[in-house]
Amino acid sequence: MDVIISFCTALVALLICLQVTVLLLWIERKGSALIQDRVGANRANLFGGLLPFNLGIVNTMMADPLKLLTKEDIVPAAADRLLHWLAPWVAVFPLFLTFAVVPFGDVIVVGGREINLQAVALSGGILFVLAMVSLGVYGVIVGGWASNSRYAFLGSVRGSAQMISYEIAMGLALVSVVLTYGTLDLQEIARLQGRLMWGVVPAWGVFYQPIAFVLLFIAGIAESKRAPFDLPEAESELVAGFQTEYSGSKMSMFMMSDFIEVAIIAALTTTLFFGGWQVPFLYRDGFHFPGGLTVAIPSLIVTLLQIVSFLVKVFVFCWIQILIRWSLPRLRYDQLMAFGWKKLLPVGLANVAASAVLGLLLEGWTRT
Amino acid sequence: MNPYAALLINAALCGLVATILLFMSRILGRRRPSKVKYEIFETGNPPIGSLRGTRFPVKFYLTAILFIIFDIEIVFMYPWAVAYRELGWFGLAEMAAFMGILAVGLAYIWRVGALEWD
Amino acid sequence: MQAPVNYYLVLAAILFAIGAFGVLLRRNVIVILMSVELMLNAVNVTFVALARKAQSVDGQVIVFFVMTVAAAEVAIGLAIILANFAQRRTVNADEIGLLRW
Amino acid sequence: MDPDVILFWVVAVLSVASALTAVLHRNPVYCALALVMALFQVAVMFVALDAHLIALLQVIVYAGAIVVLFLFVIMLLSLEPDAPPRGRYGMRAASIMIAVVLGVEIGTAALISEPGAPFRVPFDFGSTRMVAQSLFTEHLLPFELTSVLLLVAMIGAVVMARRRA
Repeated sequence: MDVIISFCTALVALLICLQVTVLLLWIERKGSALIQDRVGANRANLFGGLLPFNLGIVNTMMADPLKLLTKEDIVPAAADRLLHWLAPWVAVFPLFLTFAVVPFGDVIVVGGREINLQAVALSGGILFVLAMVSLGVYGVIVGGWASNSRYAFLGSVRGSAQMISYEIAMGLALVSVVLTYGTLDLQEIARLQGRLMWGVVPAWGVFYQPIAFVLLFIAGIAESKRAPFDLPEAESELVAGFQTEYSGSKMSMFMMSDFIEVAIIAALTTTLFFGGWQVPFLYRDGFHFPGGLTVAIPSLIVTLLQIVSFLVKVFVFCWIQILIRWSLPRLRYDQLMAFGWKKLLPVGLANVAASAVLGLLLEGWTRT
Repeated sequence: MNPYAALLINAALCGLVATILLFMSRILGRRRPSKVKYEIFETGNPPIGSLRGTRFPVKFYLTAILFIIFDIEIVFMYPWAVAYRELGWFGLAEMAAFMGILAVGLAYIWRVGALEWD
Repeated sequence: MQAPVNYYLVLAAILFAIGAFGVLLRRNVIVILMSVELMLNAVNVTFVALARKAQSVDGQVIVFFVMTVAAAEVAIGLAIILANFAQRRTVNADEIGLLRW
Repeated sequence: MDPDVILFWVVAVLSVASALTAVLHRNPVYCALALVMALFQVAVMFVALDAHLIALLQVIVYAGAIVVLFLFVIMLLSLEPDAPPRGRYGMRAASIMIAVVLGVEIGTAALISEPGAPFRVPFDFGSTRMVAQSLFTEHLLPFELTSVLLLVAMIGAVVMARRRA
């Protein structure tokens, strides 16, 4: 029974991940069209356009992956075949797995059995996320090296240097988050954010760690290798960077890994800084507003509300990332590195030091 | 349930999906081999020489090495961050000394220009 | 966890031996460094296994220091290899020989 | 059979296989990737031995940083696969001998040491808090010395790398 439940939560986590990715594909297409004041993808239709109406979102979501998956798979003759096959798998697998530790709801009780709406209740959740994100480098390095092509190679060297540089800023941001909550468990962190500050403001992480939020978000965008940090695949310079020699489903897997990273960053910011699945003032038995107003809600609806709130927050942050991607120009490589090492790193260190000192001071005050 | 068993189930599931995706084009896509298609893409020119043997600026390597050092520093910070309330000012002083020494290193590499990209 | 700690100690010994074998056999300095990493990891396993056996967390703390040493060693080792390669265009341990250039 | 024992054998086979690949493969890139595999198995061993924090840090430090550096250097130097070893049969035989003797020696030492009865460890054994308490109180001095080591490594690497830059 335990195994079945665990399998189901794992499936849900994976499905959230896949669905968000596919939805992002659509949002990216239509969103970019919105930003650039054009119509965007509107041709995909069933039965050769015989239908009088456009099926819209479903169409794009179906047509794009289908098109990619049915393309010819090409492995260049000069490539290292085994590693060429391995790279997309390595790029996608750890990112899929990251979603397993993100809580998408509270612990619910069904038929006397506690079900944690988090596929893997790992006590070191934050470290797990960091570990999996750091494994993302391998897809880039191995893919570029195995292709044996100059563009791919340049892209992969650039990409991996960029990813590891911004990982430090990410790690520092996470350290300051851990300082605030005193735990590495993501579910625990989400739960702690259900409290209220001064009885009015929800105790979301962003109010405690605004700088860490900005750091994590920027580092995350850099980690996902999208504009303005899309140097590894800069179209105008490197064709497609490390994925130049890939086609069909392998190429789509690299694309997917970018989108999953966008979703991971959104999920991570949501969980760490914006209350995760928490809805302000919503408790297990319903809303308790600060004025004393109480609205009772059945627990099943509460759970649903929490899951929806998590997904909505995730989509908001995905959308912000897409807005950034379509608004800002690409950085130069020296600017990119200087930004990571000379701005984010010192700021991150200072933030850790400041939050540690402040935390201890505040605790001293509250104790006396 | 043991979280690591759950992790194993998850890994199996994710691995399976990733593998299916990987072979999708082999199964669904058609194959029309031609010599040019299997060449390395160099904007239409036939590739000259081999990639193996060309080398890259040492800068990239320096980045990786600095990354390792700071990564280790961050690794030490996590246990401290979890327990820093119990460790109190003493723990903070320890960590401050640790960070201070590494900040000296950062200042040095900054001064020397190891962070400059031209 | 019911598998006896001794099993893990033996496995660590085997890994250590494989690492030592690599150090002795290979001529490529980078691979030699990798083998050293493998040996360090085998030692880490031993530390952790004994920490569990002795029910003391000290063995786990030492792993931190081993990791740090490993990182520092790799950083410096590869820096030397790179500097040497720039001079002599080789990573073969036999041809490097002298540490002076 | 006990799941823990099954886990042990799976990890044992995988780790030895990947360690051998890492040591023996002629292409350094494959060596590095096999090394990552072996280090993952070590992380699994840490989990099995109740070192949960260390296991995650193992992945972050080794797989996420150290082997990446190895791959970087291999790529930056664009190394060809090593030539097949020629001659030096004496050397090769000797290294096999030494390795086997070493393994047997340490292995027997481990085996004949006090048989490891399955211990009940405290519930939070290996938890982050516990490790942190030990690391930042008992092992204060080595911890501070670590920073000096890292500083030296940083400066040393920069000096070495800039020598020819």
